[in-house]
Amino acid sequence: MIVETLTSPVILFFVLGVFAALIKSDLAIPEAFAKAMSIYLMAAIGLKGGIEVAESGFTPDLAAAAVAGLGLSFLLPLLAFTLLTRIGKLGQIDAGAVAAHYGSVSVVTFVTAKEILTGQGLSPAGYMVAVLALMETPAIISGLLLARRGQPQRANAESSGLLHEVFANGSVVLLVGSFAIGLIAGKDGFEPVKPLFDTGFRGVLCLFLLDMGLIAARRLVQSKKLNARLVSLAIALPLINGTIGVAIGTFIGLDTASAAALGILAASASYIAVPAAMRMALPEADPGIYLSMSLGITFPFNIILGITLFSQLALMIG
Amino acid sequence: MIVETLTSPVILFFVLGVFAALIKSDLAIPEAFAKAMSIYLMAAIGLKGGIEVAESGFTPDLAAAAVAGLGLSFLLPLLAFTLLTRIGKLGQIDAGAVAAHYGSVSVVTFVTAKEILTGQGLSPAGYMVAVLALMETPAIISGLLLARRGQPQRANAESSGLLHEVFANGSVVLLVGSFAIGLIAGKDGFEPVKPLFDTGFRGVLCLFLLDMGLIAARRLVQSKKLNARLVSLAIALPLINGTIGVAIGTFIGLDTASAAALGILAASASYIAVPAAMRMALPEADPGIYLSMSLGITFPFNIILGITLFSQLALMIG
Amino acid sequence: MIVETLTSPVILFFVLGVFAALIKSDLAIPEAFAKAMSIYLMAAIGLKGGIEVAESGFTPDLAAAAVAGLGLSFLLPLLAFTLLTRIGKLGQIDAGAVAAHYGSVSVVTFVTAKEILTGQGLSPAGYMVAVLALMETPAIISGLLLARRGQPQRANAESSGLLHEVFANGSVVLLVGSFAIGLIAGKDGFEPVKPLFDTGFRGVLCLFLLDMGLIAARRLVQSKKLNARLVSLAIALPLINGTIGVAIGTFIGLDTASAAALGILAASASYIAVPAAMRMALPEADPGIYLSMSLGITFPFNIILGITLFSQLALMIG
Amino acid sequence: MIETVSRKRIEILVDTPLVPRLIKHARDVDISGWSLIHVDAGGGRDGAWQHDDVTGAAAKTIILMIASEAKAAALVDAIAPLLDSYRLLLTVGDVQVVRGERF
Amino acid sequence: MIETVSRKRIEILVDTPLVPRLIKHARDVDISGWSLIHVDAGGGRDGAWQHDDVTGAAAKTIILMIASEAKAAALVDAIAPLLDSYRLLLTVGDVQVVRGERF
Amino acid sequence: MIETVSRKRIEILVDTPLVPRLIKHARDVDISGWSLIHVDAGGGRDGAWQHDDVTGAAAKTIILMIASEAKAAALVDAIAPLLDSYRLLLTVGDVQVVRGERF
Ligand SMILES: Nc1ncnc2c1ncn2[C@@H]1O[C@H](COP(=O)(O)O)[C@@H](O)[C@H]1O
Ligand SMILES: Nc1ncnc2c1ncn2[C@@H]1O[C@H](COP(=O)(O)O)[C@@H](O)[C@H]1O
Ligand SMILES: Nc1ncnc2c1ncn2[C@@H]1O[C@H](COP(=O)(O)O)[C@@H](O)[C@H]1O
Ligand code: NA
Ligand code: NA
Ligand code: NA
Repeated sequence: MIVETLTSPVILFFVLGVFAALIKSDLAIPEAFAKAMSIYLMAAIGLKGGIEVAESGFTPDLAAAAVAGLGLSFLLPLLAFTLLTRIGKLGQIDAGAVAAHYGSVSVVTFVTAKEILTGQGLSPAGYMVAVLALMETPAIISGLLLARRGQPQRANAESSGLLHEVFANGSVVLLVGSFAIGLIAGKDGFEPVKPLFDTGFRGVLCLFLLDMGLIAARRLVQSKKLNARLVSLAIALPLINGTIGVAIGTFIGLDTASAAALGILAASASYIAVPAAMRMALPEADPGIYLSMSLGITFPFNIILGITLFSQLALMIG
Repeated sequence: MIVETLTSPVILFFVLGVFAALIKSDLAIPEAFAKAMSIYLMAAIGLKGGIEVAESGFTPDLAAAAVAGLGLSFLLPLLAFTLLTRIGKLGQIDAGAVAAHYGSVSVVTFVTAKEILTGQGLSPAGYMVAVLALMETPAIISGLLLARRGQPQRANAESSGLLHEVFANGSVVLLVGSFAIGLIAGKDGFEPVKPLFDTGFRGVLCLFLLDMGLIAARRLVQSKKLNARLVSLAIALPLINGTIGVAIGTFIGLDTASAAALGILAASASYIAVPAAMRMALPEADPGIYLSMSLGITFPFNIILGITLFSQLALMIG
Repeated sequence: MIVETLTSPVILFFVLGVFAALIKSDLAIPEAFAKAMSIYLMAAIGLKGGIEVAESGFTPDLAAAAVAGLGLSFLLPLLAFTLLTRIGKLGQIDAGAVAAHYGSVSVVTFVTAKEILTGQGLSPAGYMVAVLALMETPAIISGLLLARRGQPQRANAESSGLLHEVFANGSVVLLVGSFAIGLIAGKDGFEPVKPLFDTGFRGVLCLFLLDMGLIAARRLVQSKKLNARLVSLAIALPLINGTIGVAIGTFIGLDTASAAALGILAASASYIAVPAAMRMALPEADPGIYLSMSLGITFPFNIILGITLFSQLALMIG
Repeated sequence: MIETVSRKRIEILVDTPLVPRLIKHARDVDISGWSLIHVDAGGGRDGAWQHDDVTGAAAKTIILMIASEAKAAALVDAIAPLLDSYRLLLTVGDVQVVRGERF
Repeated sequence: MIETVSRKRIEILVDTPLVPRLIKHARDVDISGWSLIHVDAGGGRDGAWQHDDVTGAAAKTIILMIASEAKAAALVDAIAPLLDSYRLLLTVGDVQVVRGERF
Repeated sequence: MIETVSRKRIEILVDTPLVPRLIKHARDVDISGWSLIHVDAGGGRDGAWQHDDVTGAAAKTIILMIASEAKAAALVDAIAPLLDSYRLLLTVGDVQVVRGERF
């Protein structure tokens, strides 16, 4: 199965991006295009999730998965924080910031996992897109509470700004909004826009992963903030979080594919929404640490190994 | 019918954009991508119009619609100017600038209308794309004459620069050029490029309207130049112009769908070609007024209500 | 056949771009989008080439074409350099820089030729994509040797930087990488990403050639460095190189379509990889000369006439 | 020559997500306007970086402000404590402007 | 140290559609060159704005010109009447340049 | 008002492919950092140009560096010989910075 995964064009383009960055090629995807692709991918998976839920209806599974996702996003940072301070030797502020990243999720990791799982006949339920959106931001709150614990209360203005960031975050709005559009429009309403959002999807994912490979590997190469402890944690955290996610997903009765998807969500670390929020709310935290860990190590690890591992785990314990 | 319209993904994405801007989400579509989508949409409708005319041939209808469109673009600013000075209390220069916007047209409003009408079995004739191109720039001349009436003649250099702007305007060249390519290539020549320009069309329109919703609502929120009079006129002008357009279209014998389309063209206000021309030719006019009216109010009004209204009107009097 | 070529939408969009630039229209394609299209086109032809070779296997033809391509890229600059100094009256440095451009290739010319040839039932072999990649950079080395001949040896650092530029050049990495992905994934692996990379291909090529028409004609109009001698050479060089290319391709036993493609590669001049390399390695050379010749004259010449000429020649002597 | 007056040209290089914070400080000291210029790439104590839109957190922006000497001084005092934790680069230069009463 | 001379660094912030007009003025006073820098967003008396490429009318650009004191003064005189109607922001600063005879 | 010190603000306008070369020179004279600003278009002795991403060779970039007077002078000396062949535009101005020991 790992061989199958590694020879799919989607993953091969990621590997090409990593390779190009490592040989210091000047290959570059224009930023605006990369951003556009990420918007396209989010709109597309939001729509598809909404349509699937419009077909299947709201089920108890959905509610269970939503609660599990919210809980994971709130609580996983606690574990991460402990490991990051004890083993990683990070200070309170940096550890809180990094922990927030690991509680949140990576949309691209989820999308790639959905593609690979579906290619193996393991299609996660449509509502997992909603779970993805739910898991994006709660970890920001946990991470900040951890980073600021024991410190004098901040001004209200700032924390209201943060709440706004949590709920009005661009990718949350786009995911939830497209999900709602899919729900309202349903399968028939989707038909006319299907050629763009469905047919082109995998090809766009290839080009986007090419760019993510470039960005992740460049970040790793340019990073001056990583040491052996942090590198180990950036691999250990997805392994631990992913195992917890698969276990909980299986325990609450999700189908195998959705349990695998919950595991992959738990294992993934944010590198878009959370870094921006941390830069604003915790400017003292060092972006060199959290971006290098989540984007430079955990993201490639999940794409190349994690997705396969957690789907195998879900098949075993499912 | 209004319910049908409001639940189509195309409109729902527009509403999502408006919503995101109103809750001050940081959702943003990269500019370059938005511009690219507008170029794609113009090339696609130009091509399709040209192919349809290549099929149907040049008919008397086409000539009648072209003359009507030109006339409307030249003359509608007169009415608008009167209302803007009398009721809107604008000065001569600002009123002339705004009037030019309402005589010209919005390509996106037309494209959206074409999609919605076609979805209801009311497909406007292919030549309406040519009418769209014809209506884009004459209003610039009328608006300037109104704004400068009674003032000493300007230097020749400037007015020749303006004529150039009117004829060599990027969107006019692209629309007319793609129309001509469609005419030359015909249905068979179009076949190989059809997947991109036809199949993807509606999906791209969704993403583009998402962006237009963001831009229009942000413009409205940030505007400091609107008052109750101007807001009312930004709704009254499309109602009046659209009714005139539908009436003339029906009177000159266009089919119902094309008469509706002419009404929608008349009702729509430019927010791309004309603002740029006004900024150059009438730098004293306040862009805060004309952009807020045309983009912040008239555009969303037409997308959400106007298109449905004028197509109903065409059905009634047709 | 020239009429067929000139009425295909792909070429008509190029002509539209040239026209818009000549009438000084403000039509503009956002740079990031143009760059994105060029990345898409390279990934798509790389993939397709790789898949075709995966089907057909490595043949002696492939090896012969590769050797011929490499040889042409290394040696054509010698001829060009002689003509550029003798007839073009350029100094050693400028002549070396221009010669490098004519030894290298233009990806867009190749892609357009492939489309046009395929449309006429003359489909070049898949491995020609690999030949394209091989021909991109050797000419840089020849050009530099010619420009620096007789001058004191440069620092090693610089020439190692250049070797890196030659092998890690973005478009080479992307072409070769996508080719390899196509080889590994094969026809079945390609299936899921086919809608994007295959179906959309021609439409994207239209929009890209629209932009290339704008860029090439603007470059020509703004150029202050061209004289009659240089203009003549910018037409003579593709004629000579293309004839040599077709002859060699036929001689080494390539099929007609592939021999035509080799001719078109030889005739085409680089305007992406080589100018950047020359700006770095030969900053004293005047970019006004090499860009105006390769992009302003040779590129449009090949698109509009050269492709047809060399395919006719291949048919005649094939 | 038309009359000009001296004003300060303030340039602040800052991580894009922090821009709104700094603009709030500028408003607090009554600076009348600002303009944002995108920075493509750079390098400093932490090595080189390039802007990528995907993870916007690494993006940097220059905030350009023209202000009177008094307002410029007030702004510098207000943001000096942030220089380290926000990793700002702040420069103040002299320029001549026409119709300086605006600033 | 190599010899440098004093020149003026002129910065004009202007709505993008008006750029060609101002460049014409610069040419009229014989300024040898200019460079355009894109402005992403800003705020002033009329509130905040962001650049969007779709309605380019709201876009703003900085025109940067290096010129001798005399040419700079001539340019300022030429465009001073436009400052209000065009809503320009114009600053002139001092810089040192090498091979100043170009400007 | 908080204490500020004088530093040099160096601006180099250069063809984008040559940026790495100039940054190497800056590092050689121990300048601590730099920032790159994209130039959209311009005009000079050779006529006008616009940036296009397709043939990146015509792209231009501004390298912005803050440095001490001594380092600025060393940099100017180092790159003066390149001014012509590289077609650089180099200006040096004065600015005040807080915590100037960084530069
Ligand atoms: N003091 C200032 N410093 C820098 N930019 C300014 C300043 N005032 C205005 N601007 C810019 O000029 C634009 C128009 O300003 P205004 O004419 O005040 O509406 C603003 O949106 C800013 O981009
Ligand atoms: N006086 C100037 N002020 C600002 N930019 C200039 C000036 N002269 C030249 N430039 C820029 O430098 C580029 C090359 O100039 P040149 O070497 O004169 O062809 C121009 O295209 C402009 O972008
Ligand atoms: N001396 C400098 N001149 C110009 N930009 C600088 C300078 N030092 C730092 N920067 C910019 O500020 C960013 C952060 O610098 P640092 O805080 O040293 O890591 C760098 O990546 C550069 O973009
Ligand atoms: Na996670
Ligand atoms: Na109208
Ligand atoms: Na060649």
